[in-house]
Amino acid sequence: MKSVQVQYFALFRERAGMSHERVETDATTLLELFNQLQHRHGTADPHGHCKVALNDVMAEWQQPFADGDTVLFFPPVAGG
Amino acid sequence: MKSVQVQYFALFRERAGMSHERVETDATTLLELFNQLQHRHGTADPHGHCKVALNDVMAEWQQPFADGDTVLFFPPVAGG
Amino acid sequence: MPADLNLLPRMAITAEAIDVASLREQLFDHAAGAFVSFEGWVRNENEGKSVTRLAYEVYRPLALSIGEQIIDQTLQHVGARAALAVHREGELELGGCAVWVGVVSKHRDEAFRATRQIIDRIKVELPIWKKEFYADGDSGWVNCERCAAHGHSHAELINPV
Amino acid sequence: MPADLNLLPRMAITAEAIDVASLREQLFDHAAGAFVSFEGWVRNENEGKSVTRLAYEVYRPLALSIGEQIIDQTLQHVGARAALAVHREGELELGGCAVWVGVVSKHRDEAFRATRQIIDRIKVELPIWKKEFYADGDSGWVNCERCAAHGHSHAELINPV
Repeated sequence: MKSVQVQYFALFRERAGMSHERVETDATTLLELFNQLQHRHGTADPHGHCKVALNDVMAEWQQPFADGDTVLFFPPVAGG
Repeated sequence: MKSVQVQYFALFRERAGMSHERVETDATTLLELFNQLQHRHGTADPHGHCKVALNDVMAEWQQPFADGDTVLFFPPVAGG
Repeated sequence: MPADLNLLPRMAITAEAIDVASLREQLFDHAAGAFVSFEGWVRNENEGKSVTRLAYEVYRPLALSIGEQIIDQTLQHVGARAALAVHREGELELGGCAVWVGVVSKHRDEAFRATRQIIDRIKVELPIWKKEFYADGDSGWVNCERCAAHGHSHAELINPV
Repeated sequence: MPADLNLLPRMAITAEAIDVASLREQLFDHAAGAFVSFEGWVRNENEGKSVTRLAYEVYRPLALSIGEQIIDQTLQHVGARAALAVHREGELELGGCAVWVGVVSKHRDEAFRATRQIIDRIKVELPIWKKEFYADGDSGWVNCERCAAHGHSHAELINPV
Protein backbone atom coordinates (compact mmCIF):
# COMPACT_ATOMS: atom_id res chain seq x y z
CA MET A 1 0.00 0.00 0.00
CA LYS A 2 1.11 3.53 -0.86
CA SER A 3 0.09 6.70 0.85
CA VAL A 4 -0.44 9.71 -1.47
CA GLN A 5 -1.76 13.24 -1.18
CA VAL A 6 -4.68 13.78 -3.61
CA GLN A 7 -5.90 17.26 -4.62
CA TYR A 8 -9.26 18.00 -6.25
CA PHE A 9 -10.03 21.14 -8.28
CA ALA A 10 -13.14 23.04 -9.38
CA LEU A 11 -15.99 20.60 -10.09
CA PHE A 12 -14.05 17.71 -8.54
CA ARG A 13 -13.43 19.76 -5.38
CA GLU A 14 -17.11 20.64 -5.10
CA ARG A 15 -18.24 17.05 -5.67
CA ALA A 16 -15.69 15.64 -3.22
CA GLY A 17 -16.56 18.28 -0.66
CA MET A 18 -12.84 18.74 -0.02
CA SER A 19 -9.81 20.19 -1.76
CA HIS A 20 -7.39 17.43 -0.73
CA GLU A 21 -7.08 14.22 1.24
CA ARG A 22 -4.51 11.56 2.08
CA VAL A 23 -5.30 8.25 0.38
CA GLU A 24 -3.98 4.74 1.09
CA THR A 25 -4.07 2.79 -2.17
CA ASP A 26 -2.88 -0.35 -3.96
CA ALA A 27 -3.36 1.28 -7.38
CA THR A 28 -0.33 1.11 -9.67
CA THR A 29 -1.23 3.77 -12.26
CA LEU A 30 -2.77 7.21 -11.94
CA LEU A 31 -5.78 5.94 -13.93
CA GLU A 32 -6.38 3.18 -11.39
CA LEU A 33 -6.16 5.70 -8.56
CA PHE A 34 -8.61 8.00 -10.38
CA ASN A 35 -11.07 5.14 -10.83
CA GLN A 36 -10.79 4.07 -7.17
CA LEU A 37 -11.78 7.63 -6.20
CA GLN A 38 -14.83 7.87 -8.47
CA HIS A 39 -17.05 8.19 -5.35
CA ARG A 40 -15.22 11.49 -4.70
CA HIS A 41 -14.92 13.20 -8.11
CA GLY A 42 -17.90 11.50 -9.77
CA THR A 43 -16.36 10.88 -13.20
CA ALA A 44 -16.28 7.43 -14.79
CA ASP A 45 -13.70 8.01 -17.53
CA PRO A 46 -11.10 10.82 -17.52
CA HIS A 47 -9.81 10.24 -21.06
CA GLY A 48 -9.95 13.26 -23.34
CA HIS A 49 -11.62 15.34 -20.67
CA CYS A 50 -9.61 15.42 -17.51
CA LYS A 51 -5.92 15.76 -16.75
CA VAL A 52 -3.61 14.58 -14.03
CA ALA A 53 -0.43 16.00 -12.57
CA LEU A 54 2.14 14.29 -10.38
CA ASN A 55 4.19 16.47 -8.01
CA ASP A 56 3.37 19.63 -10.01
CA VAL A 57 4.28 18.12 -13.39
CA MET A 58 1.66 17.14 -15.98
CA ALA A 59 1.46 13.33 -16.17
CA GLU A 60 -0.01 10.52 -18.28
CA TRP A 61 -2.92 8.43 -17.00
CA GLN A 62 -0.93 5.21 -17.44
CA GLN A 63 1.98 6.56 -15.41
CA PRO A 64 2.90 4.85 -12.11
CA PHE A 65 3.36 6.78 -8.89
CA ALA A 66 5.19 6.27 -5.62
CA ASP A 67 4.51 6.41 -1.91
CA GLY A 68 4.54 10.03 -0.75
CA ASP A 69 3.65 11.52 -4.15
CA THR A 70 1.12 14.33 -4.61
CA VAL A 71 -1.53 13.67 -7.27
CA LEU A 72 -3.64 16.48 -8.77
CA PHE A 73 -6.91 15.67 -10.54
CA PHE A 74 -8.03 18.37 -13.03
CA PRO A 75 -11.53 18.44 -14.52
CA PRO A 76 -11.78 19.98 -18.06
CA VAL A 77 -10.14 23.40 -18.00
CA ALA A 78 -11.68 26.62 -19.32
CA GLY A 79 -9.34 29.58 -19.14
CA GLY A 80 -9.90 32.93 -20.81
CA MET B 1 -9.07 72.19 -74.16
CA LYS B 2 -10.11 71.45 -70.59
CA SER B 3 -8.95 73.21 -67.47
CA VAL B 4 -8.43 70.96 -64.43
CA GLN B 5 -7.00 71.31 -60.94
CA VAL B 6 -4.15 68.80 -60.38
CA GLN B 7 -2.86 67.86 -56.91
CA TYR B 8 0.49 66.17 -56.22
CA PHE B 9 1.29 64.21 -53.05
CA ALA B 10 4.42 63.10 -51.19
CA LEU B 11 7.19 62.22 -53.68
CA PHE B 12 5.18 63.76 -56.56
CA ARG B 13 4.70 66.98 -54.60
CA GLU B 14 8.42 67.20 -53.82
CA ARG B 15 9.45 66.51 -57.41
CA ALA B 16 6.93 68.97 -58.83
CA GLY B 17 7.94 71.56 -56.28
CA MET B 18 4.25 72.34 -55.76
CA SER B 19 1.20 70.72 -54.17
CA HIS B 20 -1.26 71.73 -56.90
CA GLU B 21 -1.59 73.61 -60.16
CA ARG B 22 -4.21 74.47 -62.76
CA VAL B 23 -3.55 72.62 -66.05
CA GLU B 24 -4.94 73.28 -69.54
CA THR B 25 -5.00 69.96 -71.39
CA ASP B 26 -6.32 68.12 -74.46
CA ALA B 27 -5.88 64.73 -72.72
CA THR B 28 -8.99 62.54 -72.77
CA THR B 29 -8.06 59.99 -70.04
CA LEU B 30 -6.42 60.34 -66.64
CA LEU B 31 -3.51 58.26 -67.94
CA GLU B 32 -2.92 60.70 -70.80
CA LEU B 33 -2.99 63.59 -68.35
CA PHE B 34 -0.52 61.79 -66.07
CA ASN B 35 1.85 61.18 -68.97
CA GLN B 36 1.62 64.81 -70.13
CA LEU B 37 2.74 65.86 -66.64
CA GLN B 38 5.73 63.53 -66.39
CA HIS B 39 8.04 66.56 -66.21
CA ARG B 40 6.30 67.39 -62.92
CA HIS B 41 5.96 64.01 -61.10
CA GLY B 42 8.85 62.24 -62.83
CA THR B 43 7.21 58.85 -63.30
CA ALA B 44 6.99 57.13 -66.69
CA ASP B 45 4.35 54.50 -65.96
CA PRO B 46 1.85 54.67 -63.10
CA HIS B 47 0.44 51.15 -63.53
CA GLY B 48 0.62 48.95 -60.47
CA HIS B 49 2.41 51.64 -58.52
CA CYS B 50 0.46 54.84 -58.45
CA LYS B 51 -3.20 55.70 -58.05
CA VAL B 52 -5.44 58.45 -59.26
CA ALA B 53 -8.57 60.03 -57.79
CA LEU B 54 -11.10 62.23 -59.52
CA ASN B 55 -13.02 64.74 -57.37
CA ASP B 56 -12.19 62.81 -54.16
CA VAL B 57 -13.25 59.40 -55.53
CA MET B 58 -10.71 56.72 -56.51
CA ALA B 59 -10.63 56.41 -60.30
CA GLU B 60 -9.28 54.20 -63.10
CA TRP B 61 -6.39 55.33 -65.28
CA GLN B 62 -8.48 54.87 -68.46
CA GLN B 63 -11.29 57.00 -67.08
CA PRO B 64 -12.17 60.27 -68.86
CA PHE B 65 -12.50 63.57 -67.02
CA ALA B 66 -14.26 66.88 -67.58
CA ASP B 67 -13.45 70.57 -67.58
CA GLY B 68 -13.36 71.82 -64.00
CA ASP B 69 -12.54 68.44 -62.42
CA THR B 70 -9.96 67.99 -59.66
CA VAL B 71 -7.39 65.23 -60.31
CA LEU B 72 -5.25 63.75 -57.50
CA PHE B 73 -2.05 61.86 -58.35
CA PHE B 74 -0.92 59.44 -55.63
CA PRO B 75 2.55 57.84 -55.57
CA PRO B 76 2.76 54.37 -53.95
CA VAL B 77 1.20 54.57 -50.49
CA ALA B 78 2.79 53.30 -47.26
CA GLY B 79 0.51 53.61 -44.26
CA GLY B 80 1.13 52.05 -40.87
CA MET C 1 15.46 36.97 -32.26
CA PRO C 2 17.20 39.19 -29.75
CA ALA C 3 15.66 39.27 -26.30
CA ASP C 4 16.48 42.84 -25.30
CA LEU C 5 13.61 43.10 -22.85
CA ASN C 6 14.10 41.46 -19.49
CA LEU C 7 10.51 40.46 -18.84
CA LEU C 8 10.77 37.22 -16.85
CA PRO C 9 8.43 35.99 -15.55
CA ARG C 10 6.21 36.55 -18.58
CA MET C 11 3.13 34.70 -17.31
CA ALA C 12 1.26 36.07 -14.30
CA ILE C 13 -1.90 35.21 -12.35
CA THR C 14 -3.58 38.03 -10.45
CA ALA C 15 -6.57 38.54 -8.18
CA GLU C 16 -6.52 42.29 -9.00
CA ALA C 17 -7.81 44.11 -12.09
CA ILE C 18 -5.39 43.68 -15.00
CA ASP C 19 -3.48 46.90 -15.69
CA VAL C 20 -3.32 46.82 -19.49
CA ALA C 21 -1.56 50.18 -19.81
CA SER C 22 1.32 49.03 -17.61
CA LEU C 23 1.64 45.71 -19.46
CA ARG C 24 1.76 47.50 -22.82
CA GLU C 25 4.50 49.82 -21.55
CA GLN C 26 6.61 46.87 -20.41
CA LEU C 27 6.73 45.78 -24.06
CA PHE C 28 7.95 49.13 -25.45
CA ASP C 29 10.84 48.29 -27.78
CA HIS C 30 12.41 50.49 -30.46
CA ALA C 31 13.24 47.44 -32.56
CA ALA C 32 9.56 46.38 -32.67
CA GLY C 33 7.29 47.67 -35.43
CA ALA C 34 4.18 45.76 -34.37
CA PHE C 35 2.27 45.26 -31.14
CA VAL C 36 -0.79 42.99 -30.94
CA SER C 37 -2.85 42.43 -27.81
CA PHE C 38 -5.77 40.17 -27.00
CA GLU C 39 -8.20 40.57 -24.13
CA GLY C 40 -10.90 38.15 -23.00
CA TRP C 41 -13.83 40.04 -21.47
CA VAL C 42 -16.67 38.64 -19.32
CA ARG C 43 -19.61 38.41 -21.73
CA ASN C 44 -23.24 38.71 -20.68
CA GLU C 45 -24.27 35.49 -22.44
CA ASN C 46 -22.93 31.97 -22.99
CA GLU C 47 -24.65 29.19 -24.91
CA GLY C 48 -28.00 30.93 -24.65
CA LYS C 49 -27.85 31.60 -20.90
CA SER C 50 -27.71 35.08 -19.40
CA VAL C 51 -24.48 35.43 -17.40
CA THR C 52 -24.27 37.86 -14.47
CA ARG C 53 -20.71 37.24 -13.23
CA LEU C 54 -18.06 34.55 -13.09
CA ALA C 55 -15.25 33.16 -11.00
CA TYR C 56 -11.94 31.61 -11.99
CA GLU C 57 -10.20 28.93 -9.98
CA VAL C 58 -6.48 28.65 -10.79
CA TYR C 59 -3.84 26.18 -9.72
CA ARG C 60 -1.05 28.72 -9.69
CA PRO C 61 2.15 26.60 -9.68
CA LEU C 62 1.27 24.78 -12.90
CA ALA C 63 -0.61 27.69 -14.53
CA LEU C 64 2.54 29.78 -14.19
CA SER C 65 5.01 27.15 -15.37
CA ILE C 66 2.87 26.00 -18.31
CA GLY C 67 2.12 29.60 -19.31
CA GLU C 68 5.82 30.44 -19.26
CA GLN C 69 6.55 27.41 -21.43
CA ILE C 70 3.80 28.35 -23.93
CA ILE C 71 5.19 31.89 -24.31
CA ASP C 72 8.73 30.63 -24.65
CA GLN C 73 7.85 28.04 -27.30
CA THR C 74 5.66 30.48 -29.23
CA LEU C 75 8.28 33.24 -29.36
CA GLN C 76 10.88 30.81 -30.64
CA HIS C 77 8.53 29.10 -33.09
CA VAL C 78 6.97 32.25 -34.55
CA GLY C 79 10.01 34.50 -34.24
CA ALA C 80 8.41 37.35 -32.30
CA ARG C 81 10.48 39.57 -30.01
CA ALA C 82 8.65 39.46 -26.65
CA ALA C 83 5.33 38.59 -25.02
CA LEU C 84 3.49 38.90 -21.73
CA ALA C 85 0.31 37.23 -20.48
CA VAL C 86 -1.85 37.68 -17.39
CA HIS C 87 -4.89 35.70 -16.25
CA ARG C 88 -7.31 36.69 -13.50
CA GLU C 89 -8.41 34.47 -10.65
CA GLY C 90 -11.40 34.95 -8.37
CA GLU C 91 -14.64 36.78 -9.14
CA LEU C 92 -15.18 39.05 -12.14
CA GLU C 93 -18.08 41.29 -13.09
CA LEU C 94 -19.54 41.68 -16.59
CA GLY C 95 -17.09 43.45 -18.90
CA GLY C 96 -14.11 42.57 -16.71
CA CYS C 97 -10.84 41.62 -18.36
CA ALA C 98 -10.23 37.93 -17.61
CA VAL C 99 -7.07 37.45 -19.64
CA TRP C 100 -4.57 39.69 -21.47
CA VAL C 101 -1.91 38.64 -23.98
CA GLY C 102 0.49 41.07 -25.69
CA VAL C 103 3.22 40.42 -28.25
CA VAL C 104 5.74 42.68 -29.98
CA SER C 105 7.60 41.76 -33.16
CA LYS C 106 9.52 43.37 -35.96
CA HIS C 107 6.70 42.88 -38.48
CA ARG C 108 2.99 42.42 -37.84
CA ASP C 109 2.49 38.86 -39.07
CA GLU C 110 4.59 37.44 -36.24
CA ALA C 111 2.76 39.45 -33.57
CA PHE C 112 -0.66 38.35 -34.82
CA ARG C 113 0.34 34.70 -35.03
CA ALA C 114 2.08 34.61 -31.66
CA THR C 115 -0.79 36.34 -29.84
CA ARG C 116 -3.26 33.89 -31.33
CA GLN C 117 -1.14 30.85 -30.48
CA ILE C 118 -0.57 31.97 -26.91
CA ILE C 119 -4.24 32.62 -26.13
CA ASP C 120 -5.34 29.43 -27.90
CA ARG C 121 -2.98 27.39 -25.75
CA ILE C 122 -3.69 29.28 -22.51
CA LYS C 123 -7.36 28.43 -22.90
CA VAL C 124 -6.83 24.68 -23.14
CA GLU C 125 -3.55 23.93 -21.35
CA LEU C 126 -3.53 25.99 -18.15
CA PRO C 127 -5.18 24.52 -15.03
CA ILE C 128 -7.85 27.23 -14.86
CA TRP C 129 -11.57 26.64 -14.36
CA LYS C 130 -14.40 29.05 -15.02
CA LYS C 131 -17.63 29.01 -13.05
CA GLU C 132 -20.47 31.01 -14.56
CA PHE C 133 -23.32 32.47 -12.53
CA TYR C 134 -26.59 32.90 -14.45
CA ALA C 135 -29.49 35.32 -14.21
CA ASP C 136 -31.83 32.42 -13.30
CA GLY C 137 -29.77 31.70 -10.16
CA ASP C 138 -28.00 28.64 -11.57
CA SER C 139 -24.25 28.32 -11.83
CA GLY C 140 -21.95 25.91 -13.62
CA TRP C 141 -18.38 25.03 -14.49
CA VAL C 142 -17.63 25.72 -18.14
CA ASN C 143 -16.05 22.96 -20.14
CA CYS C 144 -12.83 23.28 -21.99
CA GLU C 145 -13.01 24.50 -25.56
CA ARG C 146 -11.04 21.57 -26.89
CA CYS C 147 -13.67 19.13 -25.62
CA ALA C 148 -16.44 21.25 -27.12
CA ALA C 149 -14.61 21.34 -30.45
CA HIS C 150 -14.33 17.55 -30.45
CA GLY C 151 -18.09 17.27 -30.00
CA HIS C 152 -17.96 15.32 -26.76
CA SER C 153 -21.04 15.29 -24.63
CA HIS C 154 -20.42 16.83 -21.23
CA ALA C 155 -23.95 16.98 -19.93
CA GLU C 156 -22.84 15.73 -16.54
CA LEU C 157 -20.21 18.42 -16.29
CA ILE C 158 -22.09 21.53 -17.36
CA ASN C 159 -24.98 20.91 -15.00
CA PRO C 160 -24.83 23.08 -11.93
CA VAL C 161 -23.52 21.22 -8.92
CA MET D 1 -24.35 41.44 -35.83
CA PRO D 2 -25.98 44.01 -33.59
CA ALA D 3 -24.36 47.43 -33.62
CA ASP D 4 -25.02 48.55 -30.06
CA LEU D 5 -22.10 50.95 -30.00
CA ASN D 6 -22.56 54.28 -31.72
CA LEU D 7 -18.99 54.79 -32.87
CA LEU D 8 -19.29 56.70 -36.17
CA PRO D 9 -16.95 57.89 -37.50
CA ARG D 10 -14.78 54.81 -36.91
CA MET D 11 -11.74 55.95 -38.87
CA ALA D 12 -9.74 58.94 -37.66
CA ILE D 13 -6.57 60.79 -38.66
CA THR D 14 -4.77 62.73 -35.95
CA ALA D 15 -1.70 64.93 -35.60
CA GLU D 16 -1.67 64.25 -31.83
CA ALA D 17 -0.39 61.18 -29.95
CA ILE D 18 -2.90 58.32 -30.22
CA ASP D 19 -4.76 57.80 -26.92
CA VAL D 20 -5.00 54.01 -26.87
CA ALA D 21 -6.69 53.84 -23.45
CA SER D 22 -9.53 56.06 -24.61
CA LEU D 23 -10.00 54.12 -27.85
CA ARG D 24 -10.16 50.82 -25.94
CA GLU D 25 -12.80 52.24 -23.59
CA GLN D 26 -14.95 53.33 -26.52
CA LEU D 27 -15.20 49.67 -27.49
CA PHE D 28 -16.37 48.42 -24.07
CA ASP D 29 -19.35 46.14 -24.76
CA HIS D 30 -20.92 43.57 -22.42
CA ALA D 31 -21.88 41.41 -25.38
CA ALA D 32 -18.24 41.16 -26.52
CA GLY D 33 -16.01 38.39 -25.20
CA ALA D 34 -12.93 39.30 -27.23
CA PHE D 35 -10.93 42.46 -27.90
CA VAL D 36 -7.94 42.50 -30.25
CA SER D 37 -5.82 45.55 -30.95
CA PHE D 38 -2.95 46.22 -33.32
CA GLU D 39 -0.43 49.03 -33.09
CA GLY D 40 2.23 50.01 -35.59
CA TRP D 41 5.26 51.51 -33.86
CA VAL D 42 8.10 53.54 -35.38
CA ARG D 43 10.97 51.04 -35.61
CA ASN D 44 14.64 52.02 -35.45
CA GLU D 45 15.54 50.13 -38.63
CA ASN D 46 14.09 49.49 -42.10
CA GLU D 47 15.68 47.43 -44.86
CA GLY D 48 19.07 47.66 -43.20
CA LYS D 49 19.03 51.43 -42.67
CA SER D 50 19.04 53.04 -39.22
CA VAL D 51 15.86 55.14 -38.86
CA THR D 52 15.80 58.15 -36.52
CA ARG D 53 12.25 59.48 -37.08
CA LEU D 54 9.55 59.60 -39.72
CA ALA D 55 6.76 61.73 -41.08
CA TYR D 56 3.38 60.77 -42.51
CA GLU D 57 1.61 62.75 -45.21
CA VAL D 58 -2.12 62.02 -45.38
CA TYR D 59 -4.81 63.08 -47.81
CA ARG D 60 -7.54 63.26 -45.18
CA PRO D 61 -10.78 63.29 -47.23
CA LEU D 62 -10.03 59.98 -48.97
CA ALA D 63 -8.13 58.41 -46.06
CA LEU D 64 -11.20 58.89 -43.87
CA SER D 65 -13.78 57.69 -46.42
CA ILE D 66 -11.74 54.66 -47.54
CA GLY D 67 -10.93 53.76 -43.91
CA GLU D 68 -14.60 53.93 -42.98
CA GLN D 69 -15.46 51.68 -45.92
CA ILE D 70 -12.75 49.15 -44.98
CA ILE D 71 -14.05 48.93 -41.40
CA ASP D 72 -17.65 48.64 -42.55
CA GLN D 73 -16.88 45.89 -45.07
CA THR D 74 -14.68 43.99 -42.63
CA LEU D 75 -17.22 44.00 -39.79
CA GLN D 76 -19.92 42.72 -42.12
CA HIS D 77 -17.67 40.17 -43.80
CA VAL D 78 -16.09 38.76 -40.65
CA GLY D 79 -19.06 39.21 -38.33
CA ALA D 80 -17.33 41.21 -35.60
CA ARG D 81 -19.27 43.64 -33.40
CA ALA D 82 -17.38 46.93 -33.66
CA ALA D 83 -14.04 48.43 -34.67
CA LEU D 84 -12.09 51.70 -34.52
CA ALA D 85 -8.94 52.79 -36.32
CA VAL D 86 -6.69 55.85 -36.03
CA HIS D 87 -3.68 56.84 -38.13
CA ARG D 88 -1.16 59.55 -37.28
CA GLU D 89 -0.05 62.31 -39.61
CA GLY D 90 3.01 64.52 -39.28
CA GLU D 91 6.27 63.73 -37.53
CA LEU D 92 6.80 60.78 -35.18
CA GLU D 93 9.75 59.82 -32.99
CA LEU D 94 11.12 56.28 -32.52
CA GLY D 95 8.65 54.11 -30.61
CA GLY D 96 5.74 56.36 -31.48
CA CYS D 97 2.38 54.75 -32.29
CA ALA D 98 1.70 55.40 -35.99
CA VAL D 99 -1.54 53.44 -36.32
CA TRP D 100 -4.00 51.75 -33.95
CA VAL D 101 -6.77 49.28 -34.84
CA GLY D 102 -9.13 47.72 -32.30
CA VAL D 103 -11.96 45.22 -32.79
CA VAL D 104 -14.46 43.63 -30.40
CA SER D 105 -16.42 40.48 -31.19
CA LYS D 106 -18.37 37.78 -29.41
CA HIS D 107 -15.62 35.17 -29.90
CA ARG D 108 -11.91 35.71 -30.50
CA ASP D 109 -11.56 34.34 -34.00
CA GLU D 110 -13.62 37.17 -35.49
CA ALA D 111 -11.68 39.86 -33.60
CA PHE D 112 -8.31 38.48 -34.74
CA ARG D 113 -9.41 38.18 -38.37
CA ALA D 114 -11.07 41.58 -38.52
CA THR D 115 -8.11 43.39 -36.92
CA ARG D 116 -5.74 41.76 -39.38
CA GLN D 117 -7.92 42.55 -42.41
CA ILE D 118 -8.36 46.18 -41.39
CA ILE D 119 -4.65 46.89 -40.85
CA ASP D 120 -3.69 44.98 -44.01
CA ARG D 121 -6.06 47.12 -46.07
CA ILE D 122 -5.19 50.41 -44.30
CA LYS D 123 -1.56 49.89 -45.23
CA VAL D 124 -2.21 49.56 -48.95
CA GLU D 125 -5.46 51.38 -49.67
CA LEU D 126 -5.35 54.65 -47.72
CA PRO D 127 -3.65 57.67 -49.34
CA ILE D 128 -0.91 57.86 -46.70
CA TRP D 129 2.79 58.25 -47.41
CA LYS D 130 5.68 57.58 -45.05
CA LYS D 131 8.96 59.47 -45.24
CA GLU D 132 11.81 57.95 -43.27
CA PHE D 133 14.77 59.94 -41.95
CA TYR D 134 17.98 57.95 -41.54
CA ALA D 135 20.96 58.19 -39.22
CA ASP D 136 23.23 58.94 -42.19
CA GLY D 137 21.26 62.10 -42.97
CA ASP D 138 19.36 60.66 -45.94
CA SER D 139 15.61 60.49 -46.13
CA GLY D 140 13.20 58.69 -48.43
CA TRP D 141 9.57 57.90 -49.17
CA VAL D 142 8.74 54.29 -48.34
CA ASN D 143 7.03 52.28 -51.03
CA CYS D 144 3.77 50.54 -50.56
CA GLU D 145 3.91 47.02 -49.22
CA ARG D 146 1.83 45.66 -52.09
CA CYS D 147 4.40 46.80 -54.62
CA ALA D 148 7.21 45.32 -52.55
CA ALA D 149 5.32 42.03 -52.34
CA HIS D 150 4.96 41.99 -56.14
CA GLY D 151 8.70 42.32 -56.49
CA HIS D 152 8.61 45.50 -58.56
CA SER D 153 11.72 47.54 -58.75
CA HIS D 154 11.21 50.99 -57.26
CA ALA D 155 14.77 52.18 -57.21
CA GLU D 156 13.72 55.56 -58.55
CA LEU D 157 11.16 55.95 -55.81
CA ILE D 158 13.09 54.99 -52.69
CA ASN D 159 16.02 57.23 -53.49
CA PRO D 160 16.03 60.39 -51.45
CA VAL D 161 14.67 63.35 -53.37
